[in-house]
Amino acid sequence: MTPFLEMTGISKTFPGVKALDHVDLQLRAGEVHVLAGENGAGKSTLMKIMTGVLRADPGGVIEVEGEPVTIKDPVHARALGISIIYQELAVVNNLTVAENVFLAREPLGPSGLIDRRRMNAETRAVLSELGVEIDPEAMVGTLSIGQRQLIEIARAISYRSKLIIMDEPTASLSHHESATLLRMVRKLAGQGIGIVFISHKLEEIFEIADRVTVLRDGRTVDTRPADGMTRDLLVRLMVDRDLDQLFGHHRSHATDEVLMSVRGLSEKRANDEGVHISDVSFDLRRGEVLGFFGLVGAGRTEVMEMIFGSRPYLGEISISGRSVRIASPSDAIESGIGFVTEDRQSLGLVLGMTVRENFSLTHLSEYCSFDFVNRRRETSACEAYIKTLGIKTPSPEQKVLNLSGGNQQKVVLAKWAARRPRILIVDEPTRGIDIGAKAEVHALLNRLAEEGMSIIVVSSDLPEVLAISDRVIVLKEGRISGELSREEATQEGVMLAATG
Amino acid sequence: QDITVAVVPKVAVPFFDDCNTGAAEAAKELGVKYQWVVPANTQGSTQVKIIEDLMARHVDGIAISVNEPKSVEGIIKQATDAGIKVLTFDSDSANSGRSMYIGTINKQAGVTMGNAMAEALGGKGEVAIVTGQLGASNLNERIDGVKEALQAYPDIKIVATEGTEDDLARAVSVTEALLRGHPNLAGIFGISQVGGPAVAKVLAQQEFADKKGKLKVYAFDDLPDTIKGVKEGFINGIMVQRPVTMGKLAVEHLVAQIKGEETDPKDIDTGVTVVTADNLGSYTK
Amino acid sequence: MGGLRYLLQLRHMREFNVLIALILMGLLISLFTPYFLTVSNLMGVSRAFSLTAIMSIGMVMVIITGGIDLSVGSAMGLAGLITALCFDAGYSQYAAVAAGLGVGLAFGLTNGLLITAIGLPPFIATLGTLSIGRGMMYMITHGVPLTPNTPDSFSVLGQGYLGPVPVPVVILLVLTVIFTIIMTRTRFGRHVYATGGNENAARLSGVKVERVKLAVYVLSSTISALAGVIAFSRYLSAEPASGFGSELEVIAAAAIGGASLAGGIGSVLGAVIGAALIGEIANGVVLLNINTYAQQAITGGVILIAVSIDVLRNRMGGRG
Amino acid sequence: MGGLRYLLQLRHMREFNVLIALILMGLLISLFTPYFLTVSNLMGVSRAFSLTAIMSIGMVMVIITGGIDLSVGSAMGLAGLITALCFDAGYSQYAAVAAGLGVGLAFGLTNGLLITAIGLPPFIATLGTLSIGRGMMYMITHGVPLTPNTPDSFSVLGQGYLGPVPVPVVILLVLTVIFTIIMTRTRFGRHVYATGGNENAARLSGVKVERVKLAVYVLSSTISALAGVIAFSRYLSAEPASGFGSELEVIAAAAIGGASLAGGIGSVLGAVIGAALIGEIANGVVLLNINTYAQQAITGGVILIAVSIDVLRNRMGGRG
Ligand SMILES: Nc1ncnc2c1ncn2[C@@H]1O[C@H](COP(=O)(O)OP(=O)(O)OP(=O)(O)O)[C@@H](O)[C@H]1O
Ligand SMILES: Nc1ncnc2c1ncn2[C@@H]1O[C@H](COP(=O)(O)OP(=O)(O)OP(=O)(O)O)[C@@H](O)[C@H]1O
Ligand SMILES: [Mg+2]
Ligand SMILES: [Mg+2]
Repeated sequence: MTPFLEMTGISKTFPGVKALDHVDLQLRAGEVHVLAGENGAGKSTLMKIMTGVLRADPGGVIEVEGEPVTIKDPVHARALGISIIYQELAVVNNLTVAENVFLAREPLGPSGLIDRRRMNAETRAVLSELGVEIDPEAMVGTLSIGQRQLIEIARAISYRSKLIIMDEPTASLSHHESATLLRMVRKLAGQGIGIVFISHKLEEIFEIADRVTVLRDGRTVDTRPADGMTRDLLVRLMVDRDLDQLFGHHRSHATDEVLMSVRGLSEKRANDEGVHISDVSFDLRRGEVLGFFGLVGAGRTEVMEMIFGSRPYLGEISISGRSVRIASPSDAIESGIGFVTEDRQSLGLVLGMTVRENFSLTHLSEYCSFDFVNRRRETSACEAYIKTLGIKTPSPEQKVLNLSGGNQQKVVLAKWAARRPRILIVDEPTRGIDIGAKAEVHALLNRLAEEGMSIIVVSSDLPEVLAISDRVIVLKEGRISGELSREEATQEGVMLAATG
Repeated sequence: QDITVAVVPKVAVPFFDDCNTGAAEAAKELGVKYQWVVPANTQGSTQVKIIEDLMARHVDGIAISVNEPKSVEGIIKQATDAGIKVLTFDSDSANSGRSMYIGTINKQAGVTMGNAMAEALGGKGEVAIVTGQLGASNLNERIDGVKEALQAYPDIKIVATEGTEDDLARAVSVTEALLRGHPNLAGIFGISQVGGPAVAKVLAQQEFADKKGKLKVYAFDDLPDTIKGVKEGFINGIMVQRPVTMGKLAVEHLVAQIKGEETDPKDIDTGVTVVTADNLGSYTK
Repeated sequence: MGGLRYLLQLRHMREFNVLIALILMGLLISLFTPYFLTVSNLMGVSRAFSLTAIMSIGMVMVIITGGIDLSVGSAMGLAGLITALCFDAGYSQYAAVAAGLGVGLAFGLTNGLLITAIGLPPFIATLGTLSIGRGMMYMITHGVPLTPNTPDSFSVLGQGYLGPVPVPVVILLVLTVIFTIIMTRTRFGRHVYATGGNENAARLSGVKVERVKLAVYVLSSTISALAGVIAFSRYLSAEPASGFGSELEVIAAAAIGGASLAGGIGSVLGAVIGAALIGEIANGVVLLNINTYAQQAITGGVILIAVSIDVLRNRMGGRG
Repeated sequence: MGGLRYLLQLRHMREFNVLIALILMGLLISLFTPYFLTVSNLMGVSRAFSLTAIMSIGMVMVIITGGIDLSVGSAMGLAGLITALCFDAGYSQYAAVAAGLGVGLAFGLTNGLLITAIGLPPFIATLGTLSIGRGMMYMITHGVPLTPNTPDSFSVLGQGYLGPVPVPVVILLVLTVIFTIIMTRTRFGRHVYATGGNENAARLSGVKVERVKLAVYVLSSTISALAGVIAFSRYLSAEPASGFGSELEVIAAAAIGGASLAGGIGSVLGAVIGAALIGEIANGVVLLNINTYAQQAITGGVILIAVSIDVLRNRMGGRG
């Protein structure tokens, strides 16, 4: 049978970067085709070419159902039956959920005006198919990253396309939502719809894939059926290393000294929408890695925003025994706190600035004499981190906008790690990071803890939380619903606290 | 030889269009090259830039209606030193060393206007002043003249002075508000060119029908709508200057100075005419 | 960050706040003068601000897409002038009005194409057409107003009444209703908000962003041209300086009414109320017989205070 | 998609492109008139645009933070006026100049606090202070220019020469160098770009965004006040309308020089060259004896063409 879509000899060159180099890919109807590969391998670029966002270098051929086509833009792609969930969110914050889902194909009533009732009802239907409850009339700007991701998924599904591309759809979802999504994907494939699924999560890949294609440095390494593929083999194909080489063993560096203590943290004013953070209390010890787990929307990010001063709070925070009032992020930073935000594009990075400029923004004064920036020192510090974290960029002078998603994430981590705060909060630190780099990040966090830094890890990736935390706090609907030591913390125990 | 003269008005308004007509005619008759340069705004600095540019162009003579007397002093001296003949018309810069001034004395015109109003009111009543740009010196001189004349009439009270930025729409709404806020208003001075048309249009409205004839109105400049206002009885009189004459004289005297025919120029007062329904058809500019 | 979430929630409330500012200001003025709260004054004030308000309807749509239109004053002035020229040349009133509106269309297409096809920043593109329009008015008039003869039926547009309500105010109300519906209930309106909210996301979703932008500039210019035709019908004199400098006031109206120059946020109703607030203050300072030299300073100060209170109220009353 | 990336890559090139436009325009003008390319004309032109250019240095920093400053003309005018008042009252020239610059400081603090502490949109805040400043000038002068006696040493600022170069041009050059260094080499400059590039991300990285904004508004107003003092020294007359309407030209200079009103992008050098281009065109139309009524239209058209070519050139030459 002819594949639904076939790409042959696709190349793509950016200034200074050869992102794709004669890549071939065949996609069949009804199959789940996983695309894997390390950060910057070219996965997103390939997908953007498939949907007409980018134009491939001359020479390659794309055939849809046997017909050669030149895909002009995403609208054209959709007309050909291809829709996509972008890796970076592409939602409009000032429109409602339903308006986003139906953007550019709003249902019209008999009067020619938008039929809101129908639009809202259909949105609610798609969302409930996904097993999520989000008000179709909520402004998207008021939702959390995970919820926005779900909206994009709902939108792509509602197009009823023949091929749906999902570029890291589960990166900001917790296991619970991911599981629902994977079921959905299976169902769609069962209906004869082709799925391209990009992910860095091994469990998922093996759970869902019919076939796997691995890209490395812009080339196709291999395409194989998922049956007969092992984890070790996949990791070796992706990063050219062995799995057990990757993750070292956890060693705790926690001391008994309480560095920060949080008491009765609550929402400043009653909030009609979303969860109400109430009475969150915990201690953080020097050198400790404290995990925070919860389902999407449990309020973890909100708690961290309160501690970091970007959200008003009630309650008390004390650091080294002294009570502090944190009214702004700069207060928090002065108190020795750092914060890797989950939303890297809108909160973590100045996209128009270079890697170097983003990197040094948190600790620029270290490279300054009399306010003048010593660019040589700044550059060499930046290069050191590029090397440690394996950030794939032609130079520190590249605009972060031009980096792949995972590499952008690494820049956010680097800019905070380099500042060496006493307390580092990382919210979804490995979101979109490949398995090799994830090991690097874990090692980095461990090293920082060893140096005496206290770390709070918020993650929806339960295995990750379990692997690196000394202790796990579980949040449910804005309250602490469980606190488990490393020994007590099992998959089942944590999940029970999060959902039960 | 080739003679080039440039004439620089204050801004693009009908008054100066008439000047241009007179000046262009004279230039044609005398066979000299003629350049008409209108500043984009009424700031002194803009005219300074224009004179600089004209000096760079090596014109032989410049006639200018000055927006701001002091700021052009330096540049006029420089131009004169460079051998360019400079005279002022309509609005003077007395200390600039210009060769002569041709025009009306604005303050005098204001006095004439004030006296005409006082007479029409029989020496008592509330009056208001509607002017144009608050910063325009010629308008301020006219207002000074009006006030000076009214000092002789203690029963005439100036209850308001309003600026309009020479915008008709603004002038109309300001005039409406004036009439509503001062029900006893007996007279309006239209100090700038928008005053006449604005008052005439407001009085033509049904709401103010009872004011017609009772409200005394004096205005400046003979715009078509102002003339129409006089014809229809909304406006009692217009102060009309002689812009065409000014333009003509300016060019004639410049050329005479350049040719060396005129060596000792003297200021010329071109005067104003009070145009009323009686002499509407017979005045000259 | 709370910031964005927060702003978004207010979107629907902003008009309400400005309305309250408008009413309070009215009460304040009438405390000091009996002449403010009369039917004839209120109608007069409405007629006076109706032109700014009409233009602000077009402007707010442009602003919502994240753009700006500095050429509204020129489009207005030139449209009035061309209408007058047509009357002067003896064309029928329909032809004259059509020609005036045609000027708006030409302005809008020029702005829109410079911005979408060539890619000029809106500020530069519309500043260019502002100058060109203004220059053309001077070339045509040489600074002399044009006062052609016009039939009485034409003056109805600017001078007529519907009951006690001046026709320009009626037109304003009709346009407000139409464009409020367009912006809130139609596909086009949603696309305008989407374009300003996140241009890339909108484009990727299939919104024809370029077409949306072109459309708002054409609408803005054409609406301004309509304002110009109404102004001409009201004064029956096409002034060479008509509309000069009005762009700042029109933009201010939209911004006071809650529109954000960053795009994505704003409403037609808010802009109209913003224009009303400015008009009310302008009327107030004359009625209260405030020294003319101080009027501008007071107007500026009052607007600052009104908007500050509005902003602070929102901040306090907002969410936690 | 490509749009943003694209613009960003050009950031460092934009000045270069505008410079080329400037040079080509100069060559074009000198094809038709021998009077353009003379030292005295070029110096005269430079002095004429130097004030706009100086103000554009402050403006471009505000624009890079994503803000706008409409009050520059008022700050300039009022600063000149207060300087004149001080001379009038017999204070020393140092006191007079200090008072003038103090006006700028007051403007800047007011703008900055309205924007950062109260949270007004920059457009509204600076439009308010624009009106207040203008109104204060009328209240002080009652429309009559102030022409106090001043010592000769004071006139050097506006009228003097350093060799063949007018002093205002020297001041412009010095400021250009200083602020180029500040914007490209210092922490403050980096924070200005970061604030405009992504305010939230900058704040979360510890940049004191509010302080940065306050600083750029204070700088912008103070630089404009300096321009006002220079202007007064040049004309020795403080006019009530001085600086009126100059905000659009100053913003245009920054935008022509590559600054994006969305923030994050722009350069001091670009803004200065943008001001030079505008000044050159203004000089050209007079030298070429172009019909005076057409000048404004032609200036607008030429700017549009110059910037369009610049934009198109970039697009072609850009990336694949
Ligand atoms: N516009 C651009 N300009 C320059 N380089 C680019 C651009 N877009 C992508 N790249 C480069 O192309 C390479 C491939 O990027 P791509 O986003 O496809 O990676 P990816 O496989 O999706 O990685 P990730 O897993 O991190 O999402 C990277 O090195 C990236 O830096
Ligand atoms: N300003 C706000 N207004 C309304 N709702 C809000 C606001 N801030 C947060 N919420 C809601 O509060 C809930 C908690 O959000 P938060 O981002 O803290 O959750 P989370 O546990 O970090 O989950 P996620 O994985 O989605 O980030 C969400 O439902 C979100 O929509
Ligand atoms: Mg990717
Ligand atoms: Mg979260």
